[in-house]
Amino acid sequence: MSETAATNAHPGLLEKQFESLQTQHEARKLGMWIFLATEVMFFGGVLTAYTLYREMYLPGFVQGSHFLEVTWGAVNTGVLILSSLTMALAVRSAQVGARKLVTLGFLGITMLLGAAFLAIKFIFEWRHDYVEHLVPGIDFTYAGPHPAHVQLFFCFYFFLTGLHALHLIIGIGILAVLCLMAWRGRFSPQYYSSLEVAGLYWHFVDIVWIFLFPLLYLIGGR
Amino acid sequence: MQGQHIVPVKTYVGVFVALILLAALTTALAYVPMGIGNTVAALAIAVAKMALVALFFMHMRYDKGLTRIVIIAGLMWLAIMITLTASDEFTRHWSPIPSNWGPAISMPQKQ
Amino acid sequence: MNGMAICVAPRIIAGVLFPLHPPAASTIARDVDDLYFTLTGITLFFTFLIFGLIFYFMIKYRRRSENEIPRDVKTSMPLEITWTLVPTLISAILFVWSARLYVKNSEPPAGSMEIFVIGKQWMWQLQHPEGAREIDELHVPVGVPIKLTMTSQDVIHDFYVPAFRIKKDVLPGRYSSIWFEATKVGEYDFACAQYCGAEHAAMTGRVYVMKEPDYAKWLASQSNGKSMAQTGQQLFVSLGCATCHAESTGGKYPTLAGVYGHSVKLRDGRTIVADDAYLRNAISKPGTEPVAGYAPAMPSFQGQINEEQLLDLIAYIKSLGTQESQTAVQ
Amino acid sequence: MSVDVAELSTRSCVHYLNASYGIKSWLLTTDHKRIGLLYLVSITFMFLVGAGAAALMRLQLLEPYGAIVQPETYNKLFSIHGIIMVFFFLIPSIPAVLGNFLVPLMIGAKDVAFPKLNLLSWYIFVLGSLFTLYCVIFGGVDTGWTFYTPFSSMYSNTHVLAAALGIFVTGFSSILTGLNFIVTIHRMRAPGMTWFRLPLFIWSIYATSIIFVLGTPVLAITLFLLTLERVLHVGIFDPAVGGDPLLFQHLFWFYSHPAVYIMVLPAMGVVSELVAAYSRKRIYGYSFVAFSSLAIAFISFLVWGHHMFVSGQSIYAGLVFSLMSFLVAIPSAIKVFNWTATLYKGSISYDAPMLYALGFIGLFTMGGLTGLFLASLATDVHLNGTYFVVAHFHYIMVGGAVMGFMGGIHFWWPKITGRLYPDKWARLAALIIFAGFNLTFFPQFMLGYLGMPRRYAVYPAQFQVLNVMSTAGATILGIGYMIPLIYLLWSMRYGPVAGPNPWRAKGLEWQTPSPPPEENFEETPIVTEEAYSYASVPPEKSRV
Repeated sequence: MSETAATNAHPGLLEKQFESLQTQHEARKLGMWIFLATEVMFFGGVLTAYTLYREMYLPGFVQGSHFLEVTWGAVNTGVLILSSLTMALAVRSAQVGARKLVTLGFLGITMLLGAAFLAIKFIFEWRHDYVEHLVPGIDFTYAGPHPAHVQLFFCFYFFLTGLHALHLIIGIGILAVLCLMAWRGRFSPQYYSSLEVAGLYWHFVDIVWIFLFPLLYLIGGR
Repeated sequence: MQGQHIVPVKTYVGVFVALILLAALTTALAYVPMGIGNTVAALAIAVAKMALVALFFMHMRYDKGLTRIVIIAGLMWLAIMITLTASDEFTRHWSPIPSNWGPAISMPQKQ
Repeated sequence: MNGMAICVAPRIIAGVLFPLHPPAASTIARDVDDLYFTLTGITLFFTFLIFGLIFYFMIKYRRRSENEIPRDVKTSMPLEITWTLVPTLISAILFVWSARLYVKNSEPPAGSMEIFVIGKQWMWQLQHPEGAREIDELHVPVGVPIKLTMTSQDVIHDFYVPAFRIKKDVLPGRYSSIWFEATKVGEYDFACAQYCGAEHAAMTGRVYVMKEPDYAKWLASQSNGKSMAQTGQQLFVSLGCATCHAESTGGKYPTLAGVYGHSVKLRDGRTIVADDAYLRNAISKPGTEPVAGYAPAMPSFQGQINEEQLLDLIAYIKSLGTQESQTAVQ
Repeated sequence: MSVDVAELSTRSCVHYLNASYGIKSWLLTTDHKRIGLLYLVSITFMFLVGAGAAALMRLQLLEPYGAIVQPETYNKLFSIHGIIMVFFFLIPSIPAVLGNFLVPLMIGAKDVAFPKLNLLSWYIFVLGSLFTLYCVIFGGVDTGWTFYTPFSSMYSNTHVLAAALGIFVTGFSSILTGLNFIVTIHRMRAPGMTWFRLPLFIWSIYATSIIFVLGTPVLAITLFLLTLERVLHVGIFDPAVGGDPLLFQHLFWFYSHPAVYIMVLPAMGVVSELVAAYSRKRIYGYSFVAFSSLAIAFISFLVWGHHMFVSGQSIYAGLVFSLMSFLVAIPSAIKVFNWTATLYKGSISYDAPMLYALGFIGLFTMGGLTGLFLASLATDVHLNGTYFVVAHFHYIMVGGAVMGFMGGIHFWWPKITGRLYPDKWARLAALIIFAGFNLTFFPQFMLGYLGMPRRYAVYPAQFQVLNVMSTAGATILGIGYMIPLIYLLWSMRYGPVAGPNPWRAKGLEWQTPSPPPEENFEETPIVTEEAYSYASVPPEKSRV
C-alpha cells in the first residue's frame, strides 16, 4: 500500500485506490445514490404491476384494502418518520464531532424504532391477517364479492410490505455494524461516510413506506 | 470534512413535524369521500413527504447536481415503465368496434 | 428494390434447392411483401455500401510503412447532419407506411364470416358457426373475409398462417382475433408460433382454401346437423341458464335477447359493449362486471365448462340477438 | 505522457500476475485486473456449455423429423442455450472482462471505486452460474430464456425455479458491476482526463452501466414474482383470477430489450478503439459516437413493446413502440457511418483485431437493418416468432457482440498477458469465424421469411436444405472458435514477449508495462491530449 500524505493523516481510513478522503466520501455517496436508483426500479417493477391491477380491479382492491387497519399503518408511518429523524441526528452528531455516546445513542434509538415497526407489522398486522385467512397461497378464504381480485390485492400487500420489511431488517443489521464502529470511535468530522451512506439507505426505506401507506391502506376512501 | 453542510437541529425537527402533520393529513383525508380525488391527494402528499425527506434528511438540497441527476433518472425510468406499460393495458380495449354492430342502446330492463 | 437485379443469378441456382418465397395467398400478402421487399432493398443497399466502402478503404489506405502516421481529417458537420437526417427520413417513411398497413390489416371488414379457434396443448380445434368442427384443419371459402376468434385452454399459443402473412397470439382467458381473405384455392400450412411446451413443433395444421360451392358441400357433409348456436341452446338448458335467463322470471334476472353487440350499463356506472369478451367474462367470472339493476346472483361456471362450450353458449346468445326483431313483432 | 517506452519495458519485472501466487491470492484478490481474468475464465466455461447446447440443436435440425433427440430434450437445449449465452456469457462478456480490466487503466486510476464490491460481484456471478449448472445437470428447464407465463408458472414441470433463481442472483452481479463503473468513471479519472478526452470504450461502458443499474432490478423483481406465482399460485400472472400474462411480458422485456444493448454497446466501444488504433486516426465524429451511446441507452428503454406486436398488445401501444424502435436505429447508423469515415485516409493494417472490428461493422449493419423488418409493424406480423428473428438477433449478438469481444480480447491480450499470439493463426481464425457465421445465420433469414417458426424440434421437409446449410456453417463457426482458444492458451507460455505497446496505439493503458503493475501506473498519469491523437500535429494546432 502506497503511503501518501493523506493516508498518513488518517491511517486505515483511506482505501488505496482513492487520492483523498474527500474523493472517497463522494464516491461512496454517489455509489449509494445509484444503488437507491436501482432500488426504485426494484420496487418499481411490483408497483407497476400493482398500479395496473388496481386500476383494472378497483372494487376488489378497495374491498381488500378495507381489511387493513389504518391505525396501525398510520402509527407505523409515525414510527418510521421518527426513526428517520434520529438517523439524521446520528449522522449530524458525527459531523459536528459529538461524543461517541451521542452517536451511539441516536443509532440505538433508530434501531429500536425500526424493530418497533417490524413488531407492529408482525404482531398486529400479519398475524391478524393469518388468523383471518387472508394470506394468498398459504391460507386464503374469503366469501365476499370479487374474491379473485381481493386475493390479488393481498398478494401485492404481502409482497410489497414483505419486501419493505426485508429492507428494514437489512437496515437494522447495517446499523448494528455502525454501532460497533461508533463504539470503537471510528467516526469523526473527517470520517463519517459509512454513517452517511447508511443514513441514505435508511431514509430511502422510510420513503418507500411513505408511498406504501396510502397506496395500500387508503385506497378509495375509508 | 470540508464542503460538507451541517444542517441545524432546528431544521431537522421542523421537517419531522411537517412530516408527521402530512401523515396525519393524508390519513384524515382518506375518510373524506372525494372519489378519484382521494388517490390524487394521497399521492400528492406522499410526493411532498418524499421531497422533504430527500431534500433535508438525505441532504439533496445541499448536494451538487450529480446526485440529483441520479435520483431524477431513477424516477424518470420508473415513470417510463409505468406509462408505457399502462399505454398498452389501458388502450387494449379501444379496439375499433366492428361496423356491423347495432346502435348503442342500453340493455332492456324490465321492472 | 436495388438488390433484385444482383440477386437473379443466385436465385436461379437457389430456387432449385429450396423455395424462395412463401406462397402469397391472401389479400394482404401482396401489401406486406411490397414492404418486405422495400426493406430488403434498403438492407442490401446499405450492406453493400458499408462493405464496399470498408473494402475500398482497406485497399486504398492500407498501411504502407510501419511509421506511417496519417493526417487527421476534421469532422464535417454537414456530413454528420446528412447521415443523421437520411436514416431519420427513411425511418419516418417506413414507420408511416408500415403503421398504416398494420392498422388497415388489423380490422376485419364488415360482414366477415366468423370461425372460432381454440388452442390447447398441443392441437388446434376449429369450429364453424354452422356446427362443423375440425382438428388441425381449416376449410375456408376463397374470396370471403374470414374473422378468427381465438382463445386458449392452457398456455399462450399463436396462430400463424405464413401464406396469408397473419399471426396472432392465442391467450388463455381472453379472445383475440385476426382476419384474412384467401385469394387462391389451395392448401397452406398453419403453425403455432409461440412456444407452448413439449410438442410445440407438432402443433401445426393445414388450411384448405376451396371454391365457395365446394366449401358449402364440405360444410354440409361435416355438419352433425347442429349449429354452434343450437349446441349452445342445449347447453343453455342443461346447465340451468334457462331457469333464470327466461322471460318467465318476470324481470328478476336479465333476459339475453338482443344483448349481443349492444351497450350494457354496469353497476359501477360504466357502459360496456356486450361483445364476445364481455359475455365470456360474464359466464366464467360473473360479478366482475355486474349489470346495473340486477342482484349479482349468478354462480360462476369457471371450471365447469370448457372453452368450446363457452363459444357455443356465446354463439347461442348471439343468435338471440338476431332474433330480437322477430320477438319484438310477436 | 512523456514516459519512455523502452525504459518501461525493462522495468516491468513485478506485475499484477506475479505479484503474489497461489489460489488464495486469486480468490481473495481485489485487483480489478485479476477479477477481469476470473470473469474471463468463468464466462469461457459457460460459453462452452452454451455452445455445446447449440451444437446439439444444429445437429438435431439436420433432419426434418429431428435427428438426435426427443422434442422435450430439444426444448431444454434451446432454453439452456439462450439462458447461458444471454445471462452468463454475453451480458458479462465485455463489461465484466474487458471493462473490469480496462476501465481503471484507461482513465488512469489505481482501481475501481469499490474493489471489494467488485470481487463480491464475481462471487455472486459464480453463485448464479452454479444454480444454472445445477439446473442443467439435474434435468434442465424447458421454458425458453423468456419464461413466458402461464407456461413457466403453471405448466412446465422442469427446473424453472433453479433457472430463475440463477438469473435473479446473477442480476445483482450486473447491478454491482454497473454501479462500480459509473462511480469509477465519475470520481476516479486521472487529472486532465476530461469527459471529452475519454476513450469511446469508456463512454460505451458508461452507457451500458446505466442500463445495468436501471434495467436489471426490474428483471430481478419480475423473476421473483414468477417464482412466487409458481410456488404459491397466487395469481399475479394467472388469467384464471384476472392476472395478465402480458404484464409479465412487459416487465420481462423492459429489461430484456435493453439487455440487447448491454451486449452490443460495449462491443461498439471496443470497435471504436480498434478502428482508431489500426487506422491510426482519431475516431471521426468523436462526440457523435460518444453521445449516440447515451442516446441508445436511453431510447433502448422505450422500445420493448416491439417484442409484443402480435401478443395481443393494444395496437395504439404497438404504434408507439414501433416508432421508438425506428428511432433507436438512428444512433446506431450514426456510429456505423462514423467508423467507416474513420478509415478514410487512414493507415489501415490488417491485424486480427482489425479484421474482427471490420467484420463487426458489416455484420452489425446487417443485423441493425434487419431489425427494421421487426420494428415495422406490418412485416413484424409475418416475421415475429420465426427464424428471421433468430437470424436477426444472432447477427447483433454473435456477429456484433461476440466479434467485438473476440477483437477486444485479441487487441488487449498482449496487455493482459504480456505475450503476443501468432498473428497468422489469429487472422485465419477471424476469417473462418466470419465465413462460418454468415453461413450459419444467413439461411435463417430465408427460413424465417418462408415461415419456419423458431423453437421447433421438427419441421416440414421443404426447409431442410437451408437447415443443413446452417448446420454446416455452425460446424465451421465452432472450429473457428476453437482455434483462438488453443493459440491464446499456447501464447501465455510460449508467445513472444509483447512489450508495453505492440500496436503503437494511443491510450493510457498502453503507457504502462505489459502486464501492468498492481497499481496500474508507477505514478498517476496526467492527461494533456484528446483520445486517439495519432497525428503528429495535434488537431488544435492545425486549426490555428
